[in-house]
Amino acid sequence: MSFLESYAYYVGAFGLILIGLLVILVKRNLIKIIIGLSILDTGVNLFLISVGYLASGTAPIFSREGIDSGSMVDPVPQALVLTAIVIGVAVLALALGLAVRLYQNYGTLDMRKIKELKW
Amino acid sequence: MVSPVLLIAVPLGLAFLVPLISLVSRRAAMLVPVVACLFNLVVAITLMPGVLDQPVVEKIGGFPPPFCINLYAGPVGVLFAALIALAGLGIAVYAMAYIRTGPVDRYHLLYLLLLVGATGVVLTGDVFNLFVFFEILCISSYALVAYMGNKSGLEASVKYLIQGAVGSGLLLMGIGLLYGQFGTLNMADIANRMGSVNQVSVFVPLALIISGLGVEAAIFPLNAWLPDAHSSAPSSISAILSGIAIEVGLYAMVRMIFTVFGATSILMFMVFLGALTLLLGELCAFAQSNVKRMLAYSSIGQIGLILFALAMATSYSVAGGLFQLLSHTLSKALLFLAAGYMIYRSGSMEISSLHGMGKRMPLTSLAFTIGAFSLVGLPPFVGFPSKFLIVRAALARQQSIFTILLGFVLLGTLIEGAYFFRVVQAIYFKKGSGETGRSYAPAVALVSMFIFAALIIFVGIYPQPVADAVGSAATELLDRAEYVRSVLQ
Amino acid sequence: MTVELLLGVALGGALLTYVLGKISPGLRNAFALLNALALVVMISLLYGQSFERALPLGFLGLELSVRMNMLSWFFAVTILGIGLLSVIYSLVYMRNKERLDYYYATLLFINASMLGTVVAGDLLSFFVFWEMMSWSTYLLISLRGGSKAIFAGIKYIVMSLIGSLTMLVAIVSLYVSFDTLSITELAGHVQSTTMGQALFVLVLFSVTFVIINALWPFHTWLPDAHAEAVSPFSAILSAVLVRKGLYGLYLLMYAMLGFSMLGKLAWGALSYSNVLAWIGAITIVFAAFRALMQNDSKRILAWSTVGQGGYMVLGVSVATNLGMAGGTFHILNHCIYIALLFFVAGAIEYRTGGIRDLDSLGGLIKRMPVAFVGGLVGICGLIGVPLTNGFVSKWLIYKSLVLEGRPFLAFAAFLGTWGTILYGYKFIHNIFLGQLPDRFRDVKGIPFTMAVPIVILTVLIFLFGVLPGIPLSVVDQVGTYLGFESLNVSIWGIPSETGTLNVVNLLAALAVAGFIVWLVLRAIGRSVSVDQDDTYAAGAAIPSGKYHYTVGFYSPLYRIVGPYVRDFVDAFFLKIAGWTGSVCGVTRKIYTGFVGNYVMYIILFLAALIFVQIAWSPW
Amino acid sequence: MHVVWLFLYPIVALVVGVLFLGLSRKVMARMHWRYGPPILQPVIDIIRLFSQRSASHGRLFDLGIVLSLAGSLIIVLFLPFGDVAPLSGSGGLLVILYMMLLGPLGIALSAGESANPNASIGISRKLMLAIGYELPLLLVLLAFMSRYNTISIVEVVRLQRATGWSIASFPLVVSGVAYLLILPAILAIRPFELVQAPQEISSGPMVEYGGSYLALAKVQHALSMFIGISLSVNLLFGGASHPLIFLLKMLVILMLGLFVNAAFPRLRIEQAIRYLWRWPSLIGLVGLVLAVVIGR
Amino acid sequence: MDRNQLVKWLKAPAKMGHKYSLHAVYFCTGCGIIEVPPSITARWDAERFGVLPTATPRQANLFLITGYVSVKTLRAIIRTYEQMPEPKYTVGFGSCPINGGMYWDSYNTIKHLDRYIPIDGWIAGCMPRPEAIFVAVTHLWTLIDKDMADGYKRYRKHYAAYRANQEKVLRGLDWPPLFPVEEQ
Repeated sequence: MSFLESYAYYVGAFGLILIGLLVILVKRNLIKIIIGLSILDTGVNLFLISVGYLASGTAPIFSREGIDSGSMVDPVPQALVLTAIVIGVAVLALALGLAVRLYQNYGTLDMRKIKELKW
Repeated sequence: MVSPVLLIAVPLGLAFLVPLISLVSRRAAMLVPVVACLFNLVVAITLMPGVLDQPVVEKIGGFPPPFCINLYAGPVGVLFAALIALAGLGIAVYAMAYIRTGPVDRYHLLYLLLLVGATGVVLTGDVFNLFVFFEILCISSYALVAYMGNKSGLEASVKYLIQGAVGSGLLLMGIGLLYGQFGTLNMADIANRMGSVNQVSVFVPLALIISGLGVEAAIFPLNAWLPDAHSSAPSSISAILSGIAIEVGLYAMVRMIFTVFGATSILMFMVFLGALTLLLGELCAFAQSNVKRMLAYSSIGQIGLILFALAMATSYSVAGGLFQLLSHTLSKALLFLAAGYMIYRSGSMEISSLHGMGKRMPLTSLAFTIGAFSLVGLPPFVGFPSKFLIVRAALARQQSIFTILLGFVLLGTLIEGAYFFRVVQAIYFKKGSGETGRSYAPAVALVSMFIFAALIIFVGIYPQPVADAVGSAATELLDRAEYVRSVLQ
Repeated sequence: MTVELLLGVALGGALLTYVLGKISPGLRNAFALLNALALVVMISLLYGQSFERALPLGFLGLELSVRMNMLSWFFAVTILGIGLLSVIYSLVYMRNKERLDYYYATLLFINASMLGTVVAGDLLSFFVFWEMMSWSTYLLISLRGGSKAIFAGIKYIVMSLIGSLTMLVAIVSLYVSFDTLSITELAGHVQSTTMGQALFVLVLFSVTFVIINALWPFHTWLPDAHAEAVSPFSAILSAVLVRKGLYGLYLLMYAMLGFSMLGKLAWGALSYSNVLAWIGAITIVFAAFRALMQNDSKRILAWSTVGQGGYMVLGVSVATNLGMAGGTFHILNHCIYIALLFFVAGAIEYRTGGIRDLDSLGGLIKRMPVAFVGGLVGICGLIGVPLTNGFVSKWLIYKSLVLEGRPFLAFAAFLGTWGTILYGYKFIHNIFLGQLPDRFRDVKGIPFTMAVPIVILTVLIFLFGVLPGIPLSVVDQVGTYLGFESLNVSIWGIPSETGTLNVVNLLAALAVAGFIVWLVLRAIGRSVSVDQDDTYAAGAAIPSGKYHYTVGFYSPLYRIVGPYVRDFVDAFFLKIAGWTGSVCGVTRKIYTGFVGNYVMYIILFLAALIFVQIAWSPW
Repeated sequence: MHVVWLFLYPIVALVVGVLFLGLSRKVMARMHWRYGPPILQPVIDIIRLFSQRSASHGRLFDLGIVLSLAGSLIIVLFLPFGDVAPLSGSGGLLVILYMMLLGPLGIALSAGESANPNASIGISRKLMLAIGYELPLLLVLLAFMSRYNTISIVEVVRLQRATGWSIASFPLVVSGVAYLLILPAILAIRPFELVQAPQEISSGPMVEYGGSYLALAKVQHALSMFIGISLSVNLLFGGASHPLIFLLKMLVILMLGLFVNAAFPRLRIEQAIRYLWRWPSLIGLVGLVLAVVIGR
Repeated sequence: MDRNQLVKWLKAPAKMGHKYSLHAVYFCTGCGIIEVPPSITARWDAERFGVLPTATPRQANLFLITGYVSVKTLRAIIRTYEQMPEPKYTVGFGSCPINGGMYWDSYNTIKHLDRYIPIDGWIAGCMPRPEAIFVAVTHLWTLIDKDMADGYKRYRKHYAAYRANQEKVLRGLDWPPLFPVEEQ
């Protein structure tokens, strides 16, 4: 098994996380920052999934004889990810809602200009 | 025997009842958080004597612990639950009068959710469960910060949200890594297996989790959201954020370090971090002219002090840290509540607008003064015994590095004293401009402030019961083996 | 009669006064007076008793206790006595002022907490009462309002907070080492401690006590605080509160550490008591010259309080029975005359509409004779003119310094006295003598209740000055309690081979001589009374009340010493405070307001955490 | 005998003081190449003053001068005059030092009530001059006290009989020189006659004194002169075993003072303080250090 | 020089004192004052007569007005005279105080000083030599002996008239009357 094969998911996950962080760090537009958050979330979720993922693993159901528990895909991370997605969506929704209100108040979404609270 | 599940389940249920009740009567909806908190307080207090002897491990779904999500109601958990209920009760009473505009029913809903999240965090014995409750806490607080819908509230909320979301991403990643290594999410189980793996590989999740929780706990470089959020939120929310939310974050962090990871090598770093947080918080607070922002920075300083004490990891110091946490909750809540009505009357958050408040709002000013004195650590208020314990713990280490750090910590206290005394003087002795008529805060708000003030003085004079409770809580936090044993027995 | 009851009455009385004030001001005044009086009666019944008793209430597993002995009694009686007089004085002085309920309650509360510090039997309750005293004092200093008073308050509380924090560290370190805080038990344990720890504790404690006693490098809070507080409270501050620092030193140096330990703390000439003595000496001289430069009646008195503290410390640090008696007696004397002087300054302020500037007062002797006599006698006591109480205590201090072979310290003390003469006379002259400005033509004499404390204290100054044996016998018992050998005291003074003092002889001689001279003046000389303004000024009639010539009374001296006696310590502290402020201003700039920076902090923290962990202790 | 001296001694001091005044006027006149008044001229002045009808500015005006004179009268009792020292058992040098306050204090209070600007200036000068010469004087006295290890002046005199005059013994000679340098300031004669300074501030504190008040003030002045000289004789020149010898020694010192008085013009107050705080203080300090170091 | 007449002294010591202890205030108004310094210094030495300059009228009993008196200085002269303790003696020096002298027609000079304060003796001349002062002093002794130097008594007796004269020329005085002035 090559490196890429066994770590492809991890590389992807960390790639997404880093992209997300980069977007949050360098972008000024609130919407883009929120997109960055979303990418970060996705990366984390992908990471969680890949923790429990087994290439060519079976579903974690003893549906027939002879299925070894070692070859099953771990179901717990999937449950976790479901929860995490829900939470992520909630945050996203709240963030977008706030973004709309912020735009109404400030007339801009540039976070460099929204600096009334500082020091 | 009451079950600790009730502490979470009942408020959660009541939370979703709030919109329904408010259809019937808006006044009744206001009472829901009060009822929930009262209930929680009663439950926590009835649980208290029992858990001091033997922690209650509540197994959800009947599985034995490693396989189920369990609640662990030890002295720490119940103490925190009681504290959350108590602070929640006081602030809920206050909010009945204070929150008059906006979607009131949703305020109470979110407020209850926040409390549920906090209670869940302190009671749970499962790492992912902790994350979930943590998110409940965070999301409801994002929303509550923006409750007023004004410019600064929205801005603070967005910033809080972005940082919080990054933090929870890191936390979730840390949890994922933990799961990847141990294949379990149960804290006790992880703790049990901690010795069996390479310590370096454990360190990465530890760092991620500390950073993730540190955002909510507001330790030094991660706390940029706090002054914004605390100063822009409605005062009742500032009080609960300052009094509960960051403390809960700190609890989660300490629980992770002490119980789950047993990471003693990082403690020294945390001690320094605590002292640094304290000093920076106080320095920033000193330069503020906005009273709520000053209080917010002071919260950072207090968190630093608590972290300093907890990270020293002796039974005295942890007890002192927990005591300080309690005293900070009471004092800071009182300060925010008092400041809330003063700001409401004067229409400005500037300290200069509080001049002459001592005559205009005597009782509220008195409450503010008591809170300030307690926070500085003057006897006979509650801040004194906690500070006494911390100083004692630091000196009991008998190492010069701790004595020097203690010197810095006390320097922080001195700065804190300087700015609080300045505000107290402004309230009482500076001549206010404009109206001088005497006015009082609404009766319920005064009642809530009175509760806090009375507690501050009572515990300050007679700290023994609280000292006993925090003493056994400290034992629980420090004794990993006992924790593992009582969960996995 | 128990100490618990005493404390209870004191604390409860303070709270009850506030409550009664909401009902009726008259009731409140009567109750405050009654309470103060009751306390004085109770403390006088406790004379000579000695016991120690645990309080029913513990604190964090520590036993709290109260005790009564000669040392406590001595300080308690000064506190309660001055407290009573101050309340009497306040009745009229504070009339028509705002927030009287608050004023009386806080005043009584301060007295109660001061009482608590002196009867505390363990260091924890000592500390608790000490802190209560600190913050309640802070609450009263700024009562007058106005930027100066507020600045004074903040200056006081910050310095006092420094003191209490260092004391907390010292107390806790004792607790950690010996697991008890009872003073008597600690006294036994401390003997076995190492020199390093003893010094650590001693220095930390001393910082506190030096701050509250306002000795030289930490005196800066006092002039502001005393000058800006209302006069009856200034009297309390100056007369008794400041001297809690000395009580602490007594407790620490003699009751706890004892002589054997103190004797060990020395490296050649640099011993603890030597350093303390030199601090006292510097304080005396510095304060005397600073007081000389002042032009505000209460500020002069405040600086003199600083200076007199130096005398007491000199006496205490000499550590002979003579010096100790001098220091202790000086505490009592100082408390009497400085309270008197603050009352007088307050009376002037009251009648002239708040004027404290010495350049605009003058000639009030005919208008306010009682105040004049009080002020004159008080100043004489302050200077230490023979036949006033201050003379006897200063004599004891000088004598012990000379005989112990400390002539340089004695020199500082003497020089301070001469400074005192200069500013004391200025105080008298610029207020009471000289020309009466026109606007004070109709000034009335001081009201009865304000005159009562003034008269009582005036009489006391004379009484203790002529019959020093009365107070000295008490002082001697204090010394014996602290382990000094008893002093040979007689009612008229101190007999000894190296120089006797007999004050009664002095009085008799002065009285006879004075009588004869007076007779001569009356019998032979004929005199007519002329108006005060009928003076010779090169034949010109001085327009009365139009101008004032006491301005710059000592200006030639100012020109010489002025450049050297600036309060550079104060300037230094203020600079530090300003510097802290700018550091704060810079520090908070890290919260830039841009959310991207904040996220970067999080990531940097994560990186730093990993880096530190790897560099800190690699697994 | 003791009781007799108690009353006689002040009178002797008074007579001697007044005679010294007269003598000094006469001697000064001779030095000025004048004929000069009779030696008893001060007595005539005092008689004249008592017979005049004086103006009083108030009760303190009277009391102050009484206090001043009475104070000066009883200091005399503390100073050994030959073997006579009636009250020296009741207090030593410290008491004398403090009692020397009463004279100026009384005058200052009394003059202060008169509301005369010149009086105020004179008093302020007097006090400033006092702090000027007290600084070296204290150094000198402390050197004596630590050398002889006593604060009793009788003891000092007694010890000098055993060891010789202080001015002739080694460490104390330095202090003695310092003392002689400030003696004119203590006696308030030129160049330190700036308190009264008749040509400038109309005789300063005395400006409002007339008649009997001035008479008493003159007597007080004579007494303070006596005290200053007597103190120096006791401290520096070994006192005396007989009053007559004592008087002789005093006369010598007086003459020394008069020479200085006649030869020098008056200093300004700042010059006076600068002088007093510079050389005499420096020498006094050296003397004190020597006394402490060698005395041990 | 009858200084040694002890019997006389013992009889009236006060008179002796007044005679031989004449402490003088010199009122230096005009050119006459130039003669005073020689008289009190080594050349003539007034002190041997017991005459001593003083700085303040309170200490003095001899008032010497040396020179012309302008209206402005009259005010100071009256003030000074009234502040001298009794008994007190006044001597006018030179012709100006007597009758105005060379300023006889000046609008601003007092011609007859004795209309405003009582004068016990005059020294005539323009100007008199210092010896004249001593002549005046010895003459004054005689007058004192005979109780004829009674200017201060006259002043008291006729105070109302003096005060009226003073007020007339000075247009009001800014100090209260020395003696009670009854309505005449």
